[in-house]
Amino acid sequence: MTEVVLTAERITKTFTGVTALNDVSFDIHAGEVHALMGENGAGKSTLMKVLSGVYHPNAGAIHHRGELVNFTSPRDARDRGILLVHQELSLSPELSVAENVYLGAWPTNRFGVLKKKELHEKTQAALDSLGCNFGPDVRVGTLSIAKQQMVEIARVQAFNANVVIFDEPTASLTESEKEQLFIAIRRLRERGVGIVYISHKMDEIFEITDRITVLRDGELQGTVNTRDVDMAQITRMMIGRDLDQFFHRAQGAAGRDVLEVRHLEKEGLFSDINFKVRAGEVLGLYGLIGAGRSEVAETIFGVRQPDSGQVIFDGEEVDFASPKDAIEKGMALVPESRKEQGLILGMGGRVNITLPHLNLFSKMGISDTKKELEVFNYYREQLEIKTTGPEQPLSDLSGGNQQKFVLAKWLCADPKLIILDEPTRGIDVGSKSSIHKIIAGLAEKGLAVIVISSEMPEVIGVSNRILAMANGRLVGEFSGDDMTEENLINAVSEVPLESASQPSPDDKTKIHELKRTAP
Amino acid sequence: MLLAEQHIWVFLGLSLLLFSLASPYFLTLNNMSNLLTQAAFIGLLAIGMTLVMINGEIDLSVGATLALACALAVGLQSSIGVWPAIFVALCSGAVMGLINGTLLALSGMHSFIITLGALIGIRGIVFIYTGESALMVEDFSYTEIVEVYLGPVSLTALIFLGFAAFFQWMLTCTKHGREAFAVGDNAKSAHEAGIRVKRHKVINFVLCGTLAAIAGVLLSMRLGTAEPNAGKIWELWAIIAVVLGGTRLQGGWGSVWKTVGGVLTLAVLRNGLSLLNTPNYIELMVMGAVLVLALVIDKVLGFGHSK
Amino acid sequence: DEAPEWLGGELKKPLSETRIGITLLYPGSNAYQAKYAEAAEQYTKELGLDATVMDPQGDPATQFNQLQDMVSKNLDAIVLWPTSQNALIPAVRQASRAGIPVITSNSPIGEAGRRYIQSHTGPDDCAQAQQAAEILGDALNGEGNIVVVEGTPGYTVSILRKNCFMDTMEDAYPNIKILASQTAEWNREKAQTVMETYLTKFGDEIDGVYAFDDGMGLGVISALQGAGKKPGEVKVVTCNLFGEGWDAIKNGWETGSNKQSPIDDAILAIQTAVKVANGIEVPAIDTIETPKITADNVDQFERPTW
Amino acid sequence: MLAFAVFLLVTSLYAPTFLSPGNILDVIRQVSITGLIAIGVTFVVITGRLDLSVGSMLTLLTVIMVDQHNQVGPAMAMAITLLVGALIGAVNGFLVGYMKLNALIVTLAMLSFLQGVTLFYSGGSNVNVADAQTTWFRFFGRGELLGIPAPVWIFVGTAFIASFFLLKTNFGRGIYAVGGNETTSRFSGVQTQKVVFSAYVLSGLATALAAIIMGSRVMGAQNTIGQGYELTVLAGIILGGTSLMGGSGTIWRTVLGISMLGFVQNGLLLLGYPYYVQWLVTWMVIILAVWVDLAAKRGKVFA
Ligand SMILES: Nc1ncnc2c1ncn2[C@@H]1O[C@H](COP(=O)(O)OP(=O)(O)OP(=O)(O)O)[C@@H](O)[C@H]1O
Ligand SMILES: Nc1ncnc2c1ncn2[C@@H]1O[C@H](COP(=O)(O)OP(=O)(O)OP(=O)(O)O)[C@@H](O)[C@H]1O
Ligand SMILES: O[C@@H]1[C@@H](O)[C@@H](O)OC[C@@H]1O
Ligand SMILES: [Mg+2]
Ligand SMILES: [Mg+2]
Repeated sequence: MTEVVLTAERITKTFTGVTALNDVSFDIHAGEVHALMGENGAGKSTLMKVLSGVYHPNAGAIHHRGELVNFTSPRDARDRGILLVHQELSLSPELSVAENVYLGAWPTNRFGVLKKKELHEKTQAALDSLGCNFGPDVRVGTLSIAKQQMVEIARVQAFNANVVIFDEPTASLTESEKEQLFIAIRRLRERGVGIVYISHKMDEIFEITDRITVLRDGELQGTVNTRDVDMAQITRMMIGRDLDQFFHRAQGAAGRDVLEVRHLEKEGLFSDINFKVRAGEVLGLYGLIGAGRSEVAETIFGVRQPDSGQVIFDGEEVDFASPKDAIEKGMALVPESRKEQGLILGMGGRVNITLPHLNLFSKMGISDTKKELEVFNYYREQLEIKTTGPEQPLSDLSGGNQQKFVLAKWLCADPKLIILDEPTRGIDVGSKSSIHKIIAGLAEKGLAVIVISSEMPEVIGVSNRILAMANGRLVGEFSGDDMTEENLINAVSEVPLESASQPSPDDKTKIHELKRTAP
Repeated sequence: MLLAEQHIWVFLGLSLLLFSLASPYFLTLNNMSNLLTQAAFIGLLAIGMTLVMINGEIDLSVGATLALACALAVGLQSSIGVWPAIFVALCSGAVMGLINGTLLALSGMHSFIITLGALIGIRGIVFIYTGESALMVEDFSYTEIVEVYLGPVSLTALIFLGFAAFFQWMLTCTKHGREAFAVGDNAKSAHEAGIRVKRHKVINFVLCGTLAAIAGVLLSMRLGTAEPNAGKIWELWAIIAVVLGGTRLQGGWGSVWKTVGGVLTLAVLRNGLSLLNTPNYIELMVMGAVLVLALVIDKVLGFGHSK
Repeated sequence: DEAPEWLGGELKKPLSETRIGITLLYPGSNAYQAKYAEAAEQYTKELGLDATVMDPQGDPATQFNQLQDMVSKNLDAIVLWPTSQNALIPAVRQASRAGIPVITSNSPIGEAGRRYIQSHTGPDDCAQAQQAAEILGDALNGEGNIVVVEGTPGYTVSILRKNCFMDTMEDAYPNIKILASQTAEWNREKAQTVMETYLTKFGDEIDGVYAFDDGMGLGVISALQGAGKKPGEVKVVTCNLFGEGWDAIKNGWETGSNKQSPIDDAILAIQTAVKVANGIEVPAIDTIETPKITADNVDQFERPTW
Repeated sequence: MLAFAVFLLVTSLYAPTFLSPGNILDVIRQVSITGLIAIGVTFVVITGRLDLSVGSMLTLLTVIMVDQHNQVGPAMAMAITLLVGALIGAVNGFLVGYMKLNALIVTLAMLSFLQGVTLFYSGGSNVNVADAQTTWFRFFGRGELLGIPAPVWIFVGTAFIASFFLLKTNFGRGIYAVGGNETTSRFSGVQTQKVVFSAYVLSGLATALAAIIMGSRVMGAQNTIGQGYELTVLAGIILGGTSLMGGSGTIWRTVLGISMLGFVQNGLLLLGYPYYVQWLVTWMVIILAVWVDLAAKRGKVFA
C-alpha cells in the first residue's frame, strides 16, 4: 500500500453518559477507499467527526501526513485538506452552487469584498472536472439531492482535499445517481485521495471499498481487506454473532381484499395507480427514489387528497380527509422519515406510541397512564427496544431503536392494513433482520402489509408480491420466482432515469423543509 | 414570479397612488420630504433588524437602545461637548448589541429571550439615567445639525438611505454578507465550513445596536430632547417593515433593499391616513389589517422564500 | 358668515373654511383627556370648523410627525397639547417659520419654545397643587405622614403638581412627613398597585395621600377599601376632580380636590385658535378656573361628566 | 431558582414585611391578572407559537366588561366578555392554525387592530362601573372567600384546571404533540390545525377571565389598561422555563415564573426602589434563570 495520510490513535470520545468511542485506532491510506462499518450507534459518525475537527476527542491523537495535529474546528481540518461529506447534507439552499462550494472560504480582496468572477470560474472548473451538468450560479435549493451531493464533492475538488469522508452518501440516492457518485469516488481515488466510506449497504461496500474497519459499541473490531472477507464475516464482526436468516417472508395464505386502489391520480406526482392488497400478504412496492411511492402511500392514508380515483378499504369506499380518519378505520402508515414524520423525538416512548390512538388509552378524554405503560412495556420487550424507560426522550436513542418505536406506535392499535415506507432506511443489519421478522409476523397474524423499499434485496426478501413503480406509474407486477433483481431493474428502467429523479416544485419545498428541520 | 418577488414595491406603488388621489396634500414635495424623514428612524432600526433576521435571530431591544443613545447624546453634551456625547451615544448602541450578541454566543439561548430581557432592562437603564424625566439640550442649535437638505431630502433621510445602500451592498458583495445568509440558512453547515458563526452573529448584533443608536442620535437632534419613553414599541414596527419586505423570519433569506420598501410602505400608510384625517382607531385597524393581508398575499402568491 | 361674540373681531374667512389641527396628549389614557377630545370634536363641529383631532398616543416623536404633517397641509392654526415639554420645540419652530400659528393647551411647553407660540391656555397647575397641599395640610392639622402618587414623569403638569405641592408643604406644614413618592403614570390601575405596596410597607403609618389627579386618586381609594380602611381614615387629596371622585367626596372617601373642566379647557383652546387664525390679539396665557372642592362645598358643583 | 431564593432572602432581611403571609397573598393577588393570561398563553407557547395580542385584548375586554356591566348587568356582561375573548382567540387561531400564517406577525397585527377596535368602541373615553360600591360584580376583583382574595381563588383554580387539561387529557397531549413535531402529529392523526386553533381560543378565554378581574378590581377601564402585558406575560412564561420552541412546559412553571416576577417587583418597591429599577433586575433575572436552566440541561455553562 501507499502512504498513510491520516492516522487516529487510541481515540476516546464520550458524551454525557455515553462512551461513543473507546480507544479506537484507525488509518487512511492515500488512494484507497476505506469502509467504516458497524451497527447503528457504533460510533462511525462520531469517529469521522473527530477526524474532521467537528468534535474534540477526550483522549488520543491524530496524525496527518506524519504530523501531530490538533483540530479545534472543522476549519482547521479543512485547511489541511480533510473534508467530511455529511450524513445529512450540509449545504445552504439559498446560496448559489459556487457560494456553497467555497462556503466560508470565498475569494475576497483585502477588505472582504467578494471576487465574484474568480469564484465563478474556479467553481466552473471544479464542476467540469466532475462532469456536472449544472452551473455555478444555480441556487442549491433547486437541485436534486444527488446534484447537491455533487456540490459537496466539488468542494473536495476545490479545496484539493487529500482525505474525504463520505457518511452514508447513498441513503437517498437513486441507482443511477449512485453510479455517478461512484465514478466521482473512483476518480478521487485515482488522484491519490484517501477516502472513508460509511454505509449500511453491503453490496456497495463490496463494490467500491478496498479495506473495511468495523466498530461495535464504540470499540474497534478490526480492519480487513475487502477482497479477503465475505458478507457473513463482516456481519459477525459488526453484531458479534451470526445472522441465521437475513430475510423473513410471510408464510400464511392470503385472505380477503383489504385495500383496493383504482385509478388513483395526483397531478404531477402519480397517475392511474391500480392495485389490491389482501389480508395475510406482504405487498412490496419497489421503485427508484422519487418514483412517487411515498406520495401514493400518503394519499391512501389521507395526508393528501387525490385529484381522482377511488380507495376501497375493508369493503367500503373511503375518502379520508386526514390521517385521523384513516387511523380510525384501521389503517397505519410507518412514514419514510422517522425524524420528521414518525416520532416526536423530544418526548418519551410512552407518549409516542399511544399518540395515534389516544382514545384507546383514555377514559372520557382523560389519559389512562397505567394502560399506556403496559403497552410501552409490552413493545419494549417484544421488539427488544433498548431504552432506559418510558420517559427517556427518543432523541437519545440510536436510529434502529427509534425505528422500532415507530413500528410499535403503529402496531399497538391492531390495524387491518399497515404501510411501511422504507422501514429500514439507515438501519444496521442486525436491526434490519429483526424488523423483517416483525413484518413477516404481521402478515402471518392476518394483516395486509405494504412495504415500500428502494433496496432490491429487501423487497425481494420480504414480499409475497411486488409492484414496480417508476415515474409516478405502476410499471410491473411480480410474484413467486419472477421476483428477481433483473426483472425489477428492467421494469423500472424502461422510463428514462433522469426525468424520474427531477423533483417537482412541490417536492422541492418538501426537501427544503426536511433539511431545515435537521438540527 | 417577478411580481411575486417584488410585491412590496407593488404595494408601495398602490398606496402612493391611492393617497395621491385621495389627498391633495399628499404628493407634495414638502410632504414627501417629511415622509422620508419620518421613515428614517424606523428605517434605521429595520436595516439592523434585517441583518439579524437573516441570521435567523431577532432583536427586540432596538427601541430601548435608541432611547438610551438619545438620552446619552442629550444628557452628556453639557459636560463633555456635543461630538463626544454623540460618540458615547453611538458606542452605547454598539455595547448593547455586544451584550446581546455575547449572551447569545455564550449561553446558546434564543435571541428572542435575550433581547426581550434587554428590551425591559435597557429601558430601565434609560429611566435610571434620565431620572425618569425628559432631558433637554441646552443649546437648541443642536437641532440644526440635521437641518441640512439635499434638495428635498433631509440629512436624516440621506443617512438612512445611505446605510440602506451600504448594507445592501454588503449583503450581496462581501464575505460578511454571504456569511449572513449561510449562517441563517444552515448554521451547522456554516460552522462546519469554518465560518465563525457566533462571532458573525455578535457582529450583526453590534451593527444592529449601532444603527439603533444612530437613529437615537438623529432623534435627539430632531427633538432636542430625550424622552425616556422614546422608541417604545418601535421594534415592532421595524419587525413589521422587515417582514413586509419579505425577509424570512427563520433566517437565510432577506434583503435590505426590500426592507426599505417595507419601511416606506408603512410610512406612506401612516402619513396618508393622517393627512386624510382618519381617526386614530381606523389607522390602527388598517395597519393591523394590512399586515395580515401582506402575509396572506405572500402565501397566496406562494412566494417560496418567505415560508 | 357671522362672527361669534367671543371672537372680538372680524372673521377673515368663513369658519367652514378655517382649518385647524388639534393634537392631544393621549385621549385613551384617562377620563380627562378623553372628555377633552370629545369636547374638542363636538365644539369644532358646532362651530363648523374644518378641524382634525389627532392622538399621538403619548409619543412625542409621533406628535412631532403630526405637527410636520399639519404644516404640510398649511393649516390656519394648530392646537398642541404637548406630550413633552421640550421635544416638540423644533417642530413648533418649523410651524412658526412656515407662518402657521400654534397655541399650546392644558400643559405648557418649555421656556425655549414659548416665543414660537401665540398663546397658552389651560389650568394653572401650580395653583392646583397649592390648593391640594392646603386641603391635605388642614385636614391633617399640619401633622402626620403622607405618601404621593405621581403623574407621568417629565410631563409639565406632573412637574408643576409636584414642585408646587412640595414647596407649599415645606413652607406651611413642616410637620407633615412625606414617606414615599412614586409614579403611576396617570393610570388608575397602576395607582392601585402602588398604593397597595405603600400599605404593605407602611401599614397604619399613612395618614394621607396626595395623587396628582383624580383618576389615580380613585385607584388609591380602591386600595384603601381593599385594605379594610374606613372612609376618611386616610385622607385622600387629588387635583382635577372626576365624576367618581365627586361621589367619593360625598361619601367621605376623598377629602378634597379641585374642579378642572376638560370642556372649558378644550373650548378655550379652540376659541383662542380661531382668534389667532383670524389675526386677533390673544393674551400670552389664558387660564381656566380651578376652584377648590371639599365636602363643604361639593354640592355647589355639578357632578363632572368625566 | 437559586438566584431567586437569594433574592427572597436578602429582600426579606431589608424589608421585614416582604415574606409576611399578608404580603405573599398580596403579591399573588397582584399577579393573578398577568397569571391568568399567562396560563392561556402557555397553551399557545407549548404548541410552538406566540400570542402578542393579549395586552390589547385585555384592554378591549376590560372596556367591554365595564361598559356592558352598565348596559346589561354583570352576569350578561361577563358572558359577553368571555365570548368576545374566545372570538378574538378564534380569529388568531384561524389565521395561525388554519391559514398557517406566521404567529408573531399575526398577533402583532391583532395587537394594533384591537387597539383600534378599543378606541372605536369606547370612543376614546374612559368607562366606569356606575354602581361600583354595590354591584356583586365587585367580588371578582375585590372580594374574599375564607380570608383569601377572590382573584387568588380564580387564578389558582384556573391553574389547577388548566394543568389537569394539559397533563391528563388527550386534548393536552395534542398540544404537546403539535409543539413537539407538527408533521409527526399530523401523520399520527392529530388534528393539528384544530389544536392550534383551540390553544388561541383558550388564550382569548383566559384573557377574558383576567379582564373580568381587572374590571372588577378597577371598576373602570382606560384604553391603555393592558398595555405591555404581553411582554410581562411572556417574560413570566420564559422565566418559568417553558421553551419558546414548543413541545414542553407546564402551567406550574408559568405560575412560578409569573410569581417570581411579582415578587421581584413587589420586593423592589418595598425596598423603595423606583419601579424602573425593577426592569433592570427583571432583565438580569430572566437571563440568569434561563441560562442556568439551559446549562443544567446541557451539563455546561457555555454553549
Ligand atoms: N451529540 C451527541 N450527544 C450525545 N450522544 C451522542 C451524540 N452524538 C452521538 N452520540 C451517541 O454516540 C453513539 C455513537 O453515535 P454515532 O452517530 O457515531 O453512530 P453511528 O455509528 O454513526 O450510527 P448510524 O449508523 O446510526 O449513523 C450513539 O450512542 C449516539 O447516541
Ligand atoms: N430523499 C429524496 N431525495 C431527492 N428527492 C426526493 C427525495 N424524496 C423525495 N424526493 C422527490 O420527491 C418526489 C417523489 O418522491 P417520493 O418520496 O414519493 O418517491 P418514493 O418513490 O417514495 O421515493 P423515496 O421514498 O424512496 O424517496 C420525487 O420527484 C423526488 O425527486
Ligand atoms: O389632570 C391632568 C390633566 O390636566 C391632563 O394634563 O391630563 C393628565 C391629568 O389628568
Ligand atoms: Mg452515523
Ligand atoms: Mg418516499
